[in-house]
Amino acid sequence: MNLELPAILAQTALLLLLAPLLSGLIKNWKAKLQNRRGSRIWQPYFDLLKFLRKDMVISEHASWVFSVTPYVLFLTALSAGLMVPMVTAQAPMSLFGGALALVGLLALGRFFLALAGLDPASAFGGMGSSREMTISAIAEPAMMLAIFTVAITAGSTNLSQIVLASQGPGWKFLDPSHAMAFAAMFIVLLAETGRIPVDNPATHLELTMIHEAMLLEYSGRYLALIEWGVSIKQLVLMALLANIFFPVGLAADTTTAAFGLGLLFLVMKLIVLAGAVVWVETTNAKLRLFRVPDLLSAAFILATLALVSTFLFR
Amino acid sequence: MNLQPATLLVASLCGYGIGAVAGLLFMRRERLANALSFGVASLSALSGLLAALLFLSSGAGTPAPQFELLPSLIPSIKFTVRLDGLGAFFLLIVSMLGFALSIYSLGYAKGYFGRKNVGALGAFFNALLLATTLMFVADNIWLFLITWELMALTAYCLVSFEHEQPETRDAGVLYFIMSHIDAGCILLGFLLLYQASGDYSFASLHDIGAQMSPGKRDAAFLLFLLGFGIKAGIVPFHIWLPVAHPVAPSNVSALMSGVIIKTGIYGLTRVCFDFLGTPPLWWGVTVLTVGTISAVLGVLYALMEHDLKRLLAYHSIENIGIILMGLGAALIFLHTGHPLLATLGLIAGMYHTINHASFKGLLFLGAGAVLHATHTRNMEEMGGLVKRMPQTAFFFLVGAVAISALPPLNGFVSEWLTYQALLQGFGTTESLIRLIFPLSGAMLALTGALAAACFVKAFGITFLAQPRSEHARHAHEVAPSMRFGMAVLTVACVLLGLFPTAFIRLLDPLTQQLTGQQLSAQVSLADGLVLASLTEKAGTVSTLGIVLMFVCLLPIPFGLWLVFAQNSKTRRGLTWACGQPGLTPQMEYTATGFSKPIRMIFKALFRPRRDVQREYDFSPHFAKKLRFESHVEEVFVRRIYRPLRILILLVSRRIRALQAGSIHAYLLYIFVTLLLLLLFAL
Amino acid sequence: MNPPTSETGSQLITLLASLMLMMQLLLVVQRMLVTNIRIFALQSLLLAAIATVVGYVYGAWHVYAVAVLTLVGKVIFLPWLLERLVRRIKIEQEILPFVNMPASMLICGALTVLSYAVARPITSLERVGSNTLAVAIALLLTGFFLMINRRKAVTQVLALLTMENGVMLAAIALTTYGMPLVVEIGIFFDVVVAVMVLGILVFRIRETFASMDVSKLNELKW
Amino acid sequence: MLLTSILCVPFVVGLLCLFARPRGRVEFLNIAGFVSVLVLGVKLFKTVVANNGNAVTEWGEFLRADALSAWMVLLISVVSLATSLYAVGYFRRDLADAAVTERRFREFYVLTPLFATGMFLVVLANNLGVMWIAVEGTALSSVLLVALYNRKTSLEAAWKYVMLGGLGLVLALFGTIFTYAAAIGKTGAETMPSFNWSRLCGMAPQLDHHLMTLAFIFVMVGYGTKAGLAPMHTWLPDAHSEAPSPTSAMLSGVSLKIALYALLRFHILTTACLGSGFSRNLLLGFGLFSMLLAGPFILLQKNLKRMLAYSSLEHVGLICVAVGINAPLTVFGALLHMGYHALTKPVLFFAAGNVHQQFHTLDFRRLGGGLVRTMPVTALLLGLAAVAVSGLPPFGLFVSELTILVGGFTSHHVGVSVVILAALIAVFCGVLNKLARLLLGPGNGQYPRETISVSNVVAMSLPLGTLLLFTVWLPDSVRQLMEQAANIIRGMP
Repeated sequence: MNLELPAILAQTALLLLLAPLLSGLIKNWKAKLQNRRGSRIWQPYFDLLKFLRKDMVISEHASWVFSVTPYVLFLTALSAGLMVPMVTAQAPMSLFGGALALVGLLALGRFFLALAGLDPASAFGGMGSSREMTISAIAEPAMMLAIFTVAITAGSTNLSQIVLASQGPGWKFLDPSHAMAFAAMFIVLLAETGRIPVDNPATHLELTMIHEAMLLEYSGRYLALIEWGVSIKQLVLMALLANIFFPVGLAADTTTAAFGLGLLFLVMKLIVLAGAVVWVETTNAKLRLFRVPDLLSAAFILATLALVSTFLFR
Repeated sequence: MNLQPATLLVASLCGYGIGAVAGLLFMRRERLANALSFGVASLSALSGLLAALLFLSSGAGTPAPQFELLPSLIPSIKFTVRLDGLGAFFLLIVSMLGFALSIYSLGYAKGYFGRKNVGALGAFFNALLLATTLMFVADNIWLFLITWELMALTAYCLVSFEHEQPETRDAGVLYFIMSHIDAGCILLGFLLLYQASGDYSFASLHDIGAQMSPGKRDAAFLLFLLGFGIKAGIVPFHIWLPVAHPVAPSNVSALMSGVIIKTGIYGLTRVCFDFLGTPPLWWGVTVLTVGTISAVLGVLYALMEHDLKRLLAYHSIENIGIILMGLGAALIFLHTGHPLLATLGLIAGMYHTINHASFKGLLFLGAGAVLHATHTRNMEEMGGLVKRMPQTAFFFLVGAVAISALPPLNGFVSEWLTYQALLQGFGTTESLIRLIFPLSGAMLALTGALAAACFVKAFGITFLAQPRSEHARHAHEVAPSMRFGMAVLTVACVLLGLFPTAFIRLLDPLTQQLTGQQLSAQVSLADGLVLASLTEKAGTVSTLGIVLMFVCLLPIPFGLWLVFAQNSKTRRGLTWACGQPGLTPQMEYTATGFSKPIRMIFKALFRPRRDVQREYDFSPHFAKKLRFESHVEEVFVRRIYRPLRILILLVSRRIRALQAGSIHAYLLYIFVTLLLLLLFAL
Repeated sequence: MNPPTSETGSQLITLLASLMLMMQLLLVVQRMLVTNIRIFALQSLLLAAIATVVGYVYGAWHVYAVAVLTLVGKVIFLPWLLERLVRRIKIEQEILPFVNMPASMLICGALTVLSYAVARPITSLERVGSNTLAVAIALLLTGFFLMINRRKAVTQVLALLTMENGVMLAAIALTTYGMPLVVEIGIFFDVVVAVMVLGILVFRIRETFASMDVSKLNELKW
Repeated sequence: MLLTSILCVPFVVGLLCLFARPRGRVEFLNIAGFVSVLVLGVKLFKTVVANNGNAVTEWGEFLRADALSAWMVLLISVVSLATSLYAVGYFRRDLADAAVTERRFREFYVLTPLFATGMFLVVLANNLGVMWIAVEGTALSSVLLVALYNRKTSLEAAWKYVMLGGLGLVLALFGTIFTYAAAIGKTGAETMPSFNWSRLCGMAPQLDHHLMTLAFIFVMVGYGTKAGLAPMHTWLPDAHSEAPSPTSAMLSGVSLKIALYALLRFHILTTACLGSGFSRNLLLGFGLFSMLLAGPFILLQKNLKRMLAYSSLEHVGLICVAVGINAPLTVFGALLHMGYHALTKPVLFFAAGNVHQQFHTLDFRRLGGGLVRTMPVTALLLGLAAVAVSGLPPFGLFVSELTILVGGFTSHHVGVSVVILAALIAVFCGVLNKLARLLLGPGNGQYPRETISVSNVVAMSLPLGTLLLFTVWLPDSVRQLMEQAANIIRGMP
């Protein structure tokens, strides 16, 4: 039983604090690349604080589902984050669930968010829910296959076990199957975090918005909670991608030095990934909704190839 | 008092019998008939539930109670009943659901007062439960087949209960025809087994496959797969299911989807794991493939529905597919000689079976409550019910979360086990066939995600937003007994979700009987808090742990409120409607609209037919009226069943022309027959 | 115990039997109803003659009874009955049969050949005449054909009766002594009653349908 | 005197009915007569069983009853009794509706006992010639019953019935004579050979093989016509649908089986003589063909009683196939099936009679649906009987059909069994499709609610009750009787 309270607290704090920073970083870099000055990378913290202090307006048609959703979204993202190895190889809550539970928890959050989109009887919300559920549905098999590829190599679905296995003998750094799986996962990451070319996080145009459409009726502290939850989810997914495909620098023991090193590595990996995301977002245009499946099926094919090559090269 | 499982079982069976008779006797006094038949049914179900729990919890070593229900009156027909692990597990399912449904029905049947024969409803309901229960504990081919047919017969009567609607009559006919075909296949399968054993008792059939020639064994397997598969609603033999389940009274729909289609799973498990011996590889591969296809197609077609009960019926196909994936994997592992993994697959399948019974039962009851309140099954006419029937909405939501395989409820646990079985299967064989495991796993993921999408639609369109019709606007919460029935199943969903290790201990007698393994010790970590897949290393999950995490993390948002949001106020306001006054229900997203992206993505499969009619007033740019229709017809109906039906009718018509009324032709037939025979004898 | 005249008797019987077959062929080509009935009477008379010959040659007394019954029933009573019927319903001629005359003759020829082929292995069992059995089978088959080919109810009845003649011929040819008397009488009465019943039906059909064409009876189908 | 009295009672009843005056007395005479015949039949069955399967003979072996005959006697008497019970209510209503005249009414009550007498004689006569005469007698007595209503269609049906039946009987007579001839000279002395079945059976191996082969072909086609085996069955749906319902019940319930019985006697003889499966295979082939042919006709059927007639075709076919397979279980199952079917089919025809009297049509389309609403009692009984006739539990036909299938499988007639099952399923689908739409539905409000007489309900529920009783409880003695009968059919006395 590795339920060590300090580790849990530390990772919770890390998730809570790092997530807005990551969002800010991406926004800032994106602006820079687009020749804008952009907001400060700390801006998301201020946004959250402001949202928290604001009064709330809740639609008269909304029900308790609308009010429950922010909590669900926030808690699922946070719990999922506790299952992912971030600084240490042994994630604090990895016993409570691995990759499958993580996917399940994120799906639970999405489920409620989609319901909340429908709840206030607005046409936009329903549109967002419909699109969000569709895209996640077709992204899910690709994600699962990519995870399976890694899980099969490691013989476990437990994320810590996967990371630990990667530090053992017989682990090939970035073997072909992992490379393809990584590519698939990256596409899924773009879809899951609502990034261009799948979704545009900065738009409020009804024809294009997906994720934002569901949040349209939220305000005040609920919106804060949701924004925070969403950014935690983004952090979790990126950490997942970073750590299971590039399992270097994770703290294996409990010394402060190892922790520091681990944190450093994590931040570096996240910066690289964020850079990649920003690069993709800047160089691509948003796809039409019905072109998205093509992209995601490409991810699926990549993941399948990854799997087949696992079979071939072992 | 020392209660024995056998005694309780007999009490339960007698109870159903009494309930059926009571329903018939007091047909004229419907209140009495209702109270008596469903009341007795709930008590009987409770007794059956106790019997199953007592037996299952007594451990794997307990000998299965066996006794003659009735003296044998016709030679070779024995009414031997045996409560073994597998039977007891399914007895648990039928009794659990029976209990919840009977209580629910007490309120639901009131809707029929003065309109329909409630006594007959109660009688058939009891008879169906009796036949099903008896079928699960039958220990002899004859008793099995008799109860199997009786089950189909009583289920037919219940499906046709609201026979005033033509669609109900058609659905009943289709259902009964398909059940008769499946009974025929099963009968043939059993005859093949009997040929080898020469005895009707199930005990003599144990591992009989070893004594059969491979050809006969394969034939028997295919016949059973077909027969039980039709009953279970596997693709492409599922066409009756989305037709028959919705038209039945909702309590019956719940029973049909929850238990009756599971009889197919029961039969397949019984036959494949108990009778047919070590399977060849292709059996498992077939079952796994069939399961995968059923799961994906089931959920895809479910998404296209806006009839709430039809939607749920299609989900039954999906879930049967998921169950079969577990069983198919188990069969493959039996072939490759991995009994532990086989047991894991079996547990996954069985777990999903009871899970599906609980959440699908719950969802159908919820749909029944909605139907009761709004008098429509069309989701496009619902909406806003969460405010009018809050408890029903809550129960339905729990069911929706469970069926979408979301943690921490039970659907997640069984799908997790299925994933684990599939993933570990990859290492069991070196052949290319092992790719099937991760690929079906991916399809399972697709299924799960589509199911989530579908239930966002089902719950969102039905319960949330504004009412879309007068019916929905005047809906009201249903009777307490109905809510209690739903609550029972909700509790079951939650318990099965949170305490998987405890439940798997109940499966020990079953796995011991079928694969000779017991996994309860191996899958349980940290005093049962954590569920492991065989080893801790291979993967762990703890639904209870996740809930605990939620609880522990919940102070964070509340802490934030305390710190930052003390002075912020909440008020109600209008939903943003682009600045236009008056948000009308017509602006809401519809069920059809919700599923449109999926429909477009899988256009090749669905072949949606659109029919748009516009009426213009003066300008071609301003339509006065717009009528939009969209139909999706199943590919199997379009490509197989309809052509088949046309062909049969055509051939029949040709044959019929032989007998067109001319006595000369008739004489000629005899003449030709005689001549042929004479020539033959020459 | 065979009397010395058995050889002659046998020849006589063969002759009479072949005459019966000729009558049958005449029936096939003849379309006048009354003539048909008379041909049938003649055929029955030949049967009665055969029975008499057998009775005489083999000294089997009860075969005389058969002869008498045939004479009374089939030569006199039934033709009378049928003729009366035909006159009462005022129909004299058969309308076109399904198969025309030459083809009918061909078919009857083929059927006769078939009969001989069928009867070949068992000719040794014949007690009287030679190939009488083949004639009997031929009578049966051609009668059957006649029944199929004709549209009028009365002709169908006649055809049935000729088939019955064939059966009786077979009975005499195969068994020398005919069957036990009880059976003979029973069969005879059955036939008579059958024709009376048929007569009643024909009459009712004529009343209801204003026609005796049975090919118009095709309301009931499938 | 037992056999004689079984023959005499219905005969005398028939004659008395010619003269009995008030209608009530005629009805009473019929019922009383058949009740006493039933009692006698049970007595006969007990005697035969007590005799350990040995035949009871009277009049110097002229009348002979072995287990098979006793079983048939039971069937005839039960169905006749049910018919006479049902006929009371049926004809009273017909008379009230002026659908029949007083004369026709009497005709029915005279001819029915005679019809029954003929059938009793068929099964009790030892002499094959007499058996033929009796079969012809049943045909003649039933023709007038078929034509009772004197409608255009009933005349047509009667004509087809009598012509095809008569033709069949001529062929059967031919075969009978051949059988007789086959025995000549085989017993040594050149004397009159015995025409008794029991004697022929005793010397079967010495009979002339060629003649027996020919004989069986003629008998097969001849009695097969009368038994309604395809493709000689064409008269069957016509006659069954046009006859008054009580007569339809008799025709379908027992008359077909009586012809089959005659066929079986020859089958036993032929098998004993040839020692090969010749007759068996013929039975098998005709049976299978009948079963398969019934499906398409039922599927597209428009008329309730015709549908029931085709169902009879299927069941007769099944019995033939079961006998043709010739395994102990299948023959036992065939006999069981005969019994169960005889108890079921009349109920269906009675129900159809009720429907016809209510709506004056049997056309499914004109009837519409909703019988459960418009005629609840009839609908219930019709539904139950339909369940039974479809071979569903809890009724006995399920048991008998399954017994036959098990027998077929264990005697390596797997292919045949599969075809049987397929045919059964096809027919089931057709019947279900029609009856579900007839019985269920909102109903047609323009007709008055059904009035159903007590005798009617009794006549319909009594056979069903008996069926249910004998499904769950088959007394040992009955089983013994059937096993003995099965042994007779399989040529192992």
